[in-house]
Amino acid sequence: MNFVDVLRDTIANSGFAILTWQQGVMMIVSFILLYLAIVKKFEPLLLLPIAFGMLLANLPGTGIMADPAGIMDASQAIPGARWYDDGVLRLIYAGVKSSIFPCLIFLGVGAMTDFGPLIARPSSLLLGAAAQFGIFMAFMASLALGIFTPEQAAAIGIIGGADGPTAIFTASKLAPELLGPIAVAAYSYMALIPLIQPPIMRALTTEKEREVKMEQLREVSKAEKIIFPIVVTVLCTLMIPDVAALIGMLMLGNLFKESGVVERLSDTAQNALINIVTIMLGVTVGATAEGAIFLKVQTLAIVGLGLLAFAFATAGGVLLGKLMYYVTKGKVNPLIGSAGVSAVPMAARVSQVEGQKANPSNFLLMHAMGPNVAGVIGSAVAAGFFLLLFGS
Amino acid sequence: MNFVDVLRDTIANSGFAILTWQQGVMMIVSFILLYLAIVKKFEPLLLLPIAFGMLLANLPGTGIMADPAGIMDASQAIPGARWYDDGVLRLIYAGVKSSIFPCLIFLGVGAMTDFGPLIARPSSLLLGAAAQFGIFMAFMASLALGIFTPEQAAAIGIIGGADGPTAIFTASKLAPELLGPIAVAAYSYMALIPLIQPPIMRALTTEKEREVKMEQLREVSKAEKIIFPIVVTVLCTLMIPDVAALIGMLMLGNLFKESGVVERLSDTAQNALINIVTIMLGVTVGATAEGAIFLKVQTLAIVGLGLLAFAFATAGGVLLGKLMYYVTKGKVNPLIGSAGVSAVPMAARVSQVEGQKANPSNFLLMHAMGPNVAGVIGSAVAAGFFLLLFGS
Amino acid sequence: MNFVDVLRDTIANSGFAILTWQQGVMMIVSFILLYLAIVKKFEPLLLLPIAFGMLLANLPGTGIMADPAGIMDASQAIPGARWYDDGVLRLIYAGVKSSIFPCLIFLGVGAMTDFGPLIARPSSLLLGAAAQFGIFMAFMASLALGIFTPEQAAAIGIIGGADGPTAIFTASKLAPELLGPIAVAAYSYMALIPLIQPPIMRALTTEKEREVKMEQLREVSKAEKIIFPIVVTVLCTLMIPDVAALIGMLMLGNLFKESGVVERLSDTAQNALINIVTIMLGVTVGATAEGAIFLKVQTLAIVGLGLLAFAFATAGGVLLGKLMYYVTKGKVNPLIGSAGVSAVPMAARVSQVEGQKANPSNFLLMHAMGPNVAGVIGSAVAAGFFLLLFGS
Amino acid sequence: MLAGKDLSMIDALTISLTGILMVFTELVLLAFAVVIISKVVGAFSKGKNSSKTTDNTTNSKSDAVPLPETQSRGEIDLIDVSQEDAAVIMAIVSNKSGIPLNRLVFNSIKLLEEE
Amino acid sequence: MLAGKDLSMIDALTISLTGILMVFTELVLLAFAVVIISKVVGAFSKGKNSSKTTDNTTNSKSDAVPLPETQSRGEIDLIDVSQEDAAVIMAIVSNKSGIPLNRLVFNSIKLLEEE
Amino acid sequence: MLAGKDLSMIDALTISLTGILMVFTELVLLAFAVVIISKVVGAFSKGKNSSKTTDNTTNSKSDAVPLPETQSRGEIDLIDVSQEDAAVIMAIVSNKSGIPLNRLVFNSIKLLEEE
Ligand code: NA
Ligand code: NA
Ligand code: NA
Repeated sequence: MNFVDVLRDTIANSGFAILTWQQGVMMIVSFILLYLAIVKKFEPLLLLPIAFGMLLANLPGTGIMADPAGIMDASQAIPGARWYDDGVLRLIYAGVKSSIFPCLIFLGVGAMTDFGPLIARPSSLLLGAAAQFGIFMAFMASLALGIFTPEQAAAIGIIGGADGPTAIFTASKLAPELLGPIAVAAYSYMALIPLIQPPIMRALTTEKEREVKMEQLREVSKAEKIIFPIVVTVLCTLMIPDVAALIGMLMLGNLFKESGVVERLSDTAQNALINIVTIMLGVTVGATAEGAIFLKVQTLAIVGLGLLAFAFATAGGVLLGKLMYYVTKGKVNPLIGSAGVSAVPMAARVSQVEGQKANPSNFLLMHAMGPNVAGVIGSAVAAGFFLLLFGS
Repeated sequence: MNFVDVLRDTIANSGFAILTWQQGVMMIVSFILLYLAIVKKFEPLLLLPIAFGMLLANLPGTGIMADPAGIMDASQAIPGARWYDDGVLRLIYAGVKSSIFPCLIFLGVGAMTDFGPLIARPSSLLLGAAAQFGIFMAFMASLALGIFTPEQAAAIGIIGGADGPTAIFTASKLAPELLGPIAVAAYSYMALIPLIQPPIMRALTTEKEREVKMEQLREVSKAEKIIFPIVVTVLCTLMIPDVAALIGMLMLGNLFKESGVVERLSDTAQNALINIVTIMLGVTVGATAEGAIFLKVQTLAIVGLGLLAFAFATAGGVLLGKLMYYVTKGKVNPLIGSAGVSAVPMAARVSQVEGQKANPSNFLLMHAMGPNVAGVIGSAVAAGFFLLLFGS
Repeated sequence: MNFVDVLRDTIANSGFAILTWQQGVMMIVSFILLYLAIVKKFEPLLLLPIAFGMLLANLPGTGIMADPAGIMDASQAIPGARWYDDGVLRLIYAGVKSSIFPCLIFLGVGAMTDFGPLIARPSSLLLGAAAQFGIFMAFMASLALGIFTPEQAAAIGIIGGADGPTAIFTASKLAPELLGPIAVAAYSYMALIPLIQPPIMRALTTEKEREVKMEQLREVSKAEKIIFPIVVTVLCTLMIPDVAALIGMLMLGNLFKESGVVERLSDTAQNALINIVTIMLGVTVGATAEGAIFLKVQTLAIVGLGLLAFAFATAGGVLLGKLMYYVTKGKVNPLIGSAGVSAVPMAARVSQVEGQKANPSNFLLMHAMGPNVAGVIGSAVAAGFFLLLFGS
Repeated sequence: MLAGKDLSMIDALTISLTGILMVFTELVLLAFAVVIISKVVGAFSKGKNSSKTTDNTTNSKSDAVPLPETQSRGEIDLIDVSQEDAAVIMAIVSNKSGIPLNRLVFNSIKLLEEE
Repeated sequence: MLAGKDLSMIDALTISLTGILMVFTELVLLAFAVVIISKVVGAFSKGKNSSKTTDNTTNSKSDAVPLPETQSRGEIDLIDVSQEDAAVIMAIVSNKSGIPLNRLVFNSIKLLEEE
Repeated sequence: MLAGKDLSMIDALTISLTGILMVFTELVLLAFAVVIISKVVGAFSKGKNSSKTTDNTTNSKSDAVPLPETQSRGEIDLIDVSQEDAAVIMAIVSNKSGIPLNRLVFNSIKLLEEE
């Protein structure tokens, strides 16, 4: 062994020597996502960790997502490898694989969500249901393309639910091989809600409809707010058992908040816990997007299908809103329907902005929050339905 | 496949179709516990998560506590199942099964506990010992009933220790099948301390004894407070090695607090960390209470035995307090003895309230805190003794 | 069975009966470390948990670090043992074994680190490189002693990197059997920096050199600070792929901080998350130092080699600083070179203090912060180089 | 149920129709449940004087539209403090004190400069 | 030691007696240890002027009974603030500043209302 | 690469030389990268008026040496408050409000004593 040998071996094992073009492209994709997250502030809380995880996973030779022990994927197993030989990010990814991370994020989301506007106007739930239309449109379109299995099509459809944890929960169970593109598409389009929705909303409504000022919501009592999460858990789970983990954690978080007796748990659920999980989920979900897997025509298709899902979801919500406008003889502003896609709270803000454009004294935010949070429940139900049909 | 088929299959797989009566009863039990936690504020920090976990586990068909991979219970294993096929709550339950969660809760409890009053009056430790009498009474009564194994009887006895983590730690090692009822009984009776103790305290003491004003506690130096947790760890563990994890973590937390040099660790141990663990432990412990397991005559027996344990623990403490009253010629108020059951800090508050009823100028709180925290050590020692005898 | 039998068996199983002299010595060592941590305030955040873990692991008969399931060490496996039969600390130790804990600590460190001074004066990086000289000196000295394998020598060398997580990361991969002494040595010497460095710094510099006032650092723009961690991740990982996890997490944390768009993640990374991990890492790393393993001549050698590593690292930095003093014709104060060992921020403070001794109007702190943080990168690169050579 | 099977486009349509039906059924069910809850709670609380069980009763009279909990009331003078910094400070005070923002009044927030 | 064995009631009694004996032995041992610690620490600190090593020395003279660290001193005017809110605010200030509550004085806590 | 192999002292020296060379190469590379980043960012920001992209521009004129973000400005009267407590309070205010310490002025921090 001499100096030159060691040096040569070191260089031969360096990343420069083994970088593939796919990895190079994915690094560029990760830079673009970092740009969108940091400079354009597109859902940075998730897009930044996802993009960085993507960068790490596509730097060659790191083994940071390797699975020689076959913990997640038995086909990668190398004889003699122990669990601790797996890459750090692969091990942390266990929290995604087991659905623990999406559930804990929903726990925090529940502790941050106010279902008051929904309880004050229960018809909000209908708008939250109509906006799930996009999920099934995208499901059918995915199947029609002929390049996805039914399981994959279902996972792609859930992008239209506009809820990150629900999309990741479903994809990790039905199509783990597509988790990267699905998660990236879901969060990207959620960030793009203010660009995607307004044209559709305006195309489907008249000026007069958009000008409607809605009547003040009634006050909701504390007792109603406490009973609500319990009833939702029972009813949703009885009907679609596969949704228990997601809806259950969402509602437990909400019960923490509304009960008022466990403030320290509520506080931790919506701060330390959700932040820790967000970091770990984001980085490892991003790290699933390895070049060789990501750079396929399928990914491009998912990007297109995701947009289609969001568009039809918006349309579904607005159209039912329009129907309610007629049924109530003009008391409902159809613009609140688009908030039913969830993407809390961006979609509700879009309703507010569009309403104010039509009528500067219009204040739709609170009215749109009802369909907005109903959409979270709606897409969880749709996800549970797919899991019931296609789950193993 | 047609519309009717899919619909029929979906309904056939829904929870409505497969709900058992046991599950229905358990859901009602969970509602009652939620009511007690939220409206009556009975130990809500643990009772609310426990009750919600119980609800989730008894909604049919969710698989949220399923263990097809046999991670916790080899007899449930299904060939070909991977670890990530287990239910979300079952996986999180690993933290209970491994005793990591109870230990981390004790870390936080230690960081919140002030052993100053105990150090100022070391005889408090005797009262903390006497109040463990209930543990052994309940152990013998459990065996006498003839429906429990010695291991189960020991786990039931520890309910009388009035410390949730100690009870869960012991039950998960000696009688995991009874963990649900034991945890629920332990936390419920801790919440009921203000109802259980006063009649016993009054029955066993005279008005004159209850009127005793105790002399001011001396100041305790920082050095004593720092050395104390180290000495307790060494002495307890040398004598009963099985108690190392519990006592060790409790004392490490206390050392964080008293050393004054690791404030950020102390702060995290008693906030973010204990809250995160409390949520996970509470929900999954509650989820072990599945109807088919819970609704047995054994559970009813545990409820009765737990009450017996608390009653005899209280009596044991008060009676030794009475003895100390005579030995010290009236310097010790026997009411502080009942605080030796632990249930920190409720039992000490009960002593305070009862003392003030007898003599409005009486201020027993600080004096009762000594036996109160001594009781935590006392029941951990008793638990260690049982683990030594019956542990595998 | 009678009373005497039970009592005799209990005593026979107590720790008093089975305490070995090695355990006794280690308990005394742990008391000394606790004294240094609490009274002398030597890196208490890690030394206190490490010392307490050492105490717990050396109390006899506790099984708190036992591994009957063979999770970490197949040679300890006992037939029929399940994963949950392992000791609590052994299970938590999985976070060290898998490198997850050191990586998460680096995430928090990154979120607390300001690379501004380094960006303002890129030549700082040279000083951060020169101070890694100690690593290689200690590596060679370790081999020369003839009692260490090359893997062990490399792990010992990294003590000279003066970064706890890097040392633990490397040792857990190359020489897990030496993790205890290496971690203790690394943290102890980091705490002793104010005693180790000044004599070497003064011996290698002249009064005139130490009096040099350096010119004000330019302001660094936000864009530079955001791009920096991304570029470091890419360049370091491409060159030395094995360093991806460490450098990647460090830089992700820094990106959280500098991007300004994910403040809640940055806050959690540098508070709740790093504190939780510090507790668990500290206690379990300390617990690896069991008497029978720790009390060998090797440990004594490691203590000596660690000191040698720190001394040569300091000298390397100062000597390159001296060279820069000549090259720049007196614009660089060589005292900032010693800060290149990292041990952030103590080493930079030592530069400040020594500079002010020579010239009371001297303010070197900011100038020393550049080499100081560069040293973190430098030792991670050196660790990656060793992992590339000796990693399995 | 259908794991691993192939689906025709008719099947896909069937599934989609069933799916959207399920979603609507579930959410309509929830809507009815909410109505029932509200009725029951209302009946109960009327029994024991309704003002006890409602949130924010203090401001229900004075304001036409109750402010959302996340909005503070009144005007505020910002002296050398950006809107964002002020919002942060207000949110902290609200969050830490547990008093909803709509019940707090900030008169002024001032960044101290060198005298 | 006895895992899986059957026990008679005599055995149970034997075990219980041993158990309570162990608990008492252990806690009496600790009591002695505490006494020894206190003596040793007292002897040491007397050597270097005892006032250095004790907590809260400032208020040891003035108060008959030293306040527990979790109790604040003095009276406080609560203006439109509930006892609970006030307690929260005081606890925050104490917790965040690291000054025990018994060394802090709050003169008044006032909820600002609209002018 | 060399896992499990024996090494001579010559090997050790070779490895050490390669190692220190690698460390220097890597860090020199980074130094160049930093220079390039700075140039590029500088060129960009000159285009759109450099004042936008720099931190702390407000105090860049008035101060000879810009204060580090972790240092506050001005004098402060500490009344019955230790230096440490004051530092904690200042750090909290800075941390919580997101305003760097060097932009905040504390006039006085006073520990309230009993009236
Ligand atoms: Na949705
Ligand atoms: Na107890
Ligand atoms: Na270093």
